[in-house]
Amino acid sequence: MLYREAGQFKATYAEDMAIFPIRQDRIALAVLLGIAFIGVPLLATFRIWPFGTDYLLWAILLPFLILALAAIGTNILVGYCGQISLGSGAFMAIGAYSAYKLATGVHIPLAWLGFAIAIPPLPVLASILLGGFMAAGAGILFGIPSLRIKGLYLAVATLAAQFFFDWAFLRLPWFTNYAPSGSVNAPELDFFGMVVRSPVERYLLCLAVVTVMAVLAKNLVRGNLGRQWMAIRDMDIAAELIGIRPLYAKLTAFAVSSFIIGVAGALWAFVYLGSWEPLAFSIDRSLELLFMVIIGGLGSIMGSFIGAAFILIVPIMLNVIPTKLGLPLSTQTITHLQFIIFGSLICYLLIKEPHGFARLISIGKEKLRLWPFPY
Amino acid sequence: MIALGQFLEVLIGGLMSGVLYSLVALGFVLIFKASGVFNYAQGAMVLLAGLALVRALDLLVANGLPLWVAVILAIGFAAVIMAATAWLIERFVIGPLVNQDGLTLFMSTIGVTFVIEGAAEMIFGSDVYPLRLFPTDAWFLFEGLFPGGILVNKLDVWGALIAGVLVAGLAVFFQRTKTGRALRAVADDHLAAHSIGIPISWIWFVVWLVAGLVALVAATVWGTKLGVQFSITFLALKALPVLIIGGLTSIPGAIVGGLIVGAGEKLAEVYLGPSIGGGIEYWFAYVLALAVLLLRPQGLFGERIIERV
Amino acid sequence: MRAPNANEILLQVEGVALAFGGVKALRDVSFNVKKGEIRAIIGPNGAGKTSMLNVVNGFYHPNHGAITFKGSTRSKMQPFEAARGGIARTFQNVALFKGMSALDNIMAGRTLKVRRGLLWQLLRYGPALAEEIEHRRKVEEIIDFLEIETIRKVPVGRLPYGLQKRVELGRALAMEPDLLLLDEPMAGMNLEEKEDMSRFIIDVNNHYGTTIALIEHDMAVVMDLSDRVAVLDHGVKIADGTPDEVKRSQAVIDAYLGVAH
Amino acid sequence: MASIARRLLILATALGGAALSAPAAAQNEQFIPILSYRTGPYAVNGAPYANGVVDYYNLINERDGGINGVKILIEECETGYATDKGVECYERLKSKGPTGAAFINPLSTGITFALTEKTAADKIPIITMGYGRADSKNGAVFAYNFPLLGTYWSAADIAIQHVAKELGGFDKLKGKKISLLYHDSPYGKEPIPMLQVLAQKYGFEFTPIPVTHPGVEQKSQWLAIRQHRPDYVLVWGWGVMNSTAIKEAAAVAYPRDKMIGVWWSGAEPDVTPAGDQASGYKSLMLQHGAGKFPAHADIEKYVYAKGKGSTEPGKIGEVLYNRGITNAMLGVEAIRKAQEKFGKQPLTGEQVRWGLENLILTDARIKELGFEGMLKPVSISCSDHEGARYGRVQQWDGKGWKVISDWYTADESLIEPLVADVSAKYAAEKKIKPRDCAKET
Repeated sequence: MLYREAGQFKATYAEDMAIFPIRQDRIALAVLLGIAFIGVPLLATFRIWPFGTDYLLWAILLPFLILALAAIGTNILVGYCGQISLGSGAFMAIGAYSAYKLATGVHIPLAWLGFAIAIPPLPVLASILLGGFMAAGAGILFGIPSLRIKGLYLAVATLAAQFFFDWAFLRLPWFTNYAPSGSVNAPELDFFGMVVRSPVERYLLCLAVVTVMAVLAKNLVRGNLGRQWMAIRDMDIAAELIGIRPLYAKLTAFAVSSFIIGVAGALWAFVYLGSWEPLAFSIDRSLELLFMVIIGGLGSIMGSFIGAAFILIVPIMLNVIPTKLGLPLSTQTITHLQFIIFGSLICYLLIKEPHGFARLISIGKEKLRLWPFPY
Repeated sequence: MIALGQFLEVLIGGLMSGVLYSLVALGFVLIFKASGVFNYAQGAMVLLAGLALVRALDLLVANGLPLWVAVILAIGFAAVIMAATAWLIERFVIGPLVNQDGLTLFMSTIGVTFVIEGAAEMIFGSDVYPLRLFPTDAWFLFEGLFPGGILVNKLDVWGALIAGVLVAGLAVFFQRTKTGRALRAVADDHLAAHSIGIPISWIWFVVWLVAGLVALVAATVWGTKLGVQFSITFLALKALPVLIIGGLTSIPGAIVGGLIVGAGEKLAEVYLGPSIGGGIEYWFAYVLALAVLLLRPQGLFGERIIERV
Repeated sequence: MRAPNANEILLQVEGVALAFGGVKALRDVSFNVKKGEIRAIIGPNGAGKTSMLNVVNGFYHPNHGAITFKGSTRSKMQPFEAARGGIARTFQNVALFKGMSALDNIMAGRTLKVRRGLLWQLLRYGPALAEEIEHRRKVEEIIDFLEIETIRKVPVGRLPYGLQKRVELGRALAMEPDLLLLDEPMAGMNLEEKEDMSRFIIDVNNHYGTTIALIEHDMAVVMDLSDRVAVLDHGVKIADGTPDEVKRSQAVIDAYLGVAH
Repeated sequence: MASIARRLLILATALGGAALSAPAAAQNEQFIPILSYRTGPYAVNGAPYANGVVDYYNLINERDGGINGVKILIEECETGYATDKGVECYERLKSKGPTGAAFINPLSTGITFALTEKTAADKIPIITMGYGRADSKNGAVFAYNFPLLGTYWSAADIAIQHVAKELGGFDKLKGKKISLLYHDSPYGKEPIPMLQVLAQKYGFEFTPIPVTHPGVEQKSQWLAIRQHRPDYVLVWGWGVMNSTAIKEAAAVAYPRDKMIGVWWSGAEPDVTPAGDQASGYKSLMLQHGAGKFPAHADIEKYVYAKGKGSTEPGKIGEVLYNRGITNAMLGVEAIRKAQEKFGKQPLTGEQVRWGLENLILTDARIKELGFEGMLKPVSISCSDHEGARYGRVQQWDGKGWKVISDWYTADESLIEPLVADVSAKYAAEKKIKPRDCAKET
């Protein structure tokens, strides 16, 4: 199939404004979604290669989907709005712990007022979404400094959120329902009577959530709000002079970004880990998400997926390949090599294409459009 | 009187450990000042320098060299390793990334961090290596005045002395030497450096080298405190609030920031911690940094950010 | 529309003074802009022209003086408030959003006209989509008007300077402003580009009836274009009137020739 | 959704989908995954342990040709002590080999928590010798968790018993101040409920003091200790936190012999960085201490002499190395026990679980295995997945560890109610119906 847009005329602005204006792209996307929604579950159910074991689903696809979602959230803030955040891990944690509290029932005794706030345990889906909203609230709060603090100073300031919430969920026993170890267990994943247990079911749940949220996020970034964010990112002074309020633009970016990251955090805790502690959302997670959006492409929803795949899978590959090849290396050496190669790879990519995989793909597409002619 | 003695003890201890953070923060400042790179790898560089130093030292001592000769040789060896690292980073990472935005450069230094951590542990080993260059016991001052006296750790005092010497040395370097002056020029304007006839790649190499040597100095103190081991890399995260409070471009700022962070977090931990659960010093330093930034977005000593249309 | 309505004053600047530290950028400057006219403010380098524009659209807050726009008086406000009031502007050194396409840059200029909020934009369905298409239609009109159809999807960072200036004008027009401030719209252009830009400015004034206040360094260009010209030198207004009057003013000739005061 | 998947599965079988699945390899190998951490902040302690584990499996293969002829196949996976990487490693290795993983041994309390539910679903036992969740002693609820030889609740009780002995009796505990300096993670928090119970019972004042991961900065904690002057400080640290605690204690002149570490805070890497300052420091022993026993002689003869050893010969017999071989031995013996019932062939995790639950090691058998002096008898059952709760105390004299106490046995009457309470909560939360241990054989 040739990659050409000749002959594909757009009669309306609506057509021109579609996510994938070129027919071949739409076909490719349909195939991909078909594989993801139908192909993978079928293969996994029948245990056909490469889904003979749960490994691919459990250890690759599930974390990939959830981290891709968190990367989309991070990308909205960092890539679209230009506000560097090292606190994504904390917002994942807020989503996770809020969802946990809501799903197990909230009880806040307000003794000095003479009453208590009591919320009965909520259904899982509601808890996860409300977890996102709690993260959005915290995002707005920690976004306020961004009106004054910029660039790398802001990045370090967001670490305040990271370390504060790390501490809060570790230290304040209320958040963990007074579990002696501080480790908490996700409630049963009951969705309107359907209980999600097996890896395939978990995968489908995450896939559905990620697909819906990716489409909604795409809608936002290609609409007016997205243009406001990018305007703030590219030149905040000029943005103000065309009537964009920095307060509104930045705080919506923080809110939307934190909401998505919060939902991702709740999924990570409930669907992937099942039992977790604050270390699951540490500064390392924040840095990992930042890598995903930079390697994938700042300001690209698709890039977030590619970045997530790269950052998640490459270290695993580097770890598995020497064993598969039967190289006589110790685990220790393999891990050290994995660090060295992964670090070098990141530097190499940043040098080769500072705008990430998304830019590589769009360049590739432009070339493909002209192929076989050089220009 | 007991309460006052205890307060002074915590305050002094905090100020001292703050200076130890400053040792790491100084490396950050040097690189940021000269090349606008926010160098996350500074913690890893301390690990590398420490490992090179302690492994060489152990080897030389085992071969029967007198301790002082071994120490000098080992420091020389570690300095060579840091020079090689600086050259490699300039040649293969920072050089090719010139003119990229701050975020890309920052992320590339995280890549560098992975490489250094992997390589350092692969070459020099991943065990814990004790280093004893300075005394680690304590003085008890004013025992007549306060029961039990005020505890001051000797290592902290050494650290403070070394930090003082280091800052003075850097000041001389920047004010009196040709390269130092060129570094200051390059900090203001990359083209200006070109015009005074010093290649930018050479200047950046020197900056990374100086930061590497600062890392080596930090490694002697921190290695004595903790033993040289992987956990030293976590110092990068303790140095960040110091850096932010002082301002990314100010050498005195790194010291003052260290004092504020050290005293603030220790006092908070000892006096505020018990009532809200303890372990608050990690985030307290960052909240302190955030508060300073809200008042002065460029840190206490940072250069003012001017916006133009 | 070329005939200004002599009676209706859109913008009145009254006794504005502005200082940065010890440097006095503006000293007691007063002038007005009438509805529908093309008003120029000229002066040699460092005369305080850009500072004047920055005061008008709220980026600088004057130390003294008042500004009356569309009948309401104030001494300071935020830039986005000025934008909401109907003041648009371009910049001396193009201030486009470099990472966005020409189309998106101009679409961003529609921000104040967007009615559907976050939730509707999230769904991008029904009324929200209809609104987006309506804005797109308006923007395409501007694109046609400025003759930049072929570059609409190109990231502006890749465009030549002359085209960037045009896109920037398009973004300002997309705001449908009452008052359009142009900061040296022809700076750094060759003769042909200057002629094009002059034509666009006059067309904008004619076609949309937009009141325009422009700053220029180069006197010659302005004289053919403007209805009235004010001249600033060292932060002081030294002349004001029709192009012909200004040209004859001795103070202006001295300022431009550099005669010592 | 569950029912849909099940229907699809039935459909698949009906269509003969089973034919598509790969035929089970007929190799005579028992696969055992090893989750280790040889890099990162905790490598210092993780590596010697992993070396012991690997060496013991190699010994079984080299000396005995496997367990009753079934060779042990191992694969290591680096977790870096990170929970998510631990989960990935588990998923990667759980179905390797002809019958899948025999059991899993994560060497991290955090990973143990994350895997507890997964291993139960996959029917793979999770052995957490001397760590893990203390409530999982209750095999009726935690069918697949085996916190062998001692939980942190046992450890806490033994530590207090030793303090009481040093003071001259339990009645002397009254009014004393005991602080717990702990790694702020599930690992460090586990002993707290038990210590609270003990504090109430014996009337001592208990103060928990958290140390933030990884524990390089403890100045404020120790200044607080200097001001508070507790009679004893219990140390629940891991990695760099242990040696830093000892150094800071020395700096504030807190007597090292009033510090008692848990058995994860009492190995060579914990004391050597502190040099002379560590002299006098005490720690619990998970039964064994440092030193060489007949099993070590075999390892040196059959593994190291053939050049297949995984560490420097000088490190054989270190505390964590010994813990590694003990852990591996218990796993091997569980498989041997299971082979009695299921045949001398590669076994599934479910079968090994039976072996673990019925494992009994007598003194005679321990001697036969070459572990005499390292270990007391072990007897695991459905209601007791811990199998033994003995401990001793050792002291560092500047050169080596010296055993300074007799054997203590943790007080079950105190621990049992807590176990019953917490595990019942877990069962309710996870909707697990506890097994009736009376009916298990």
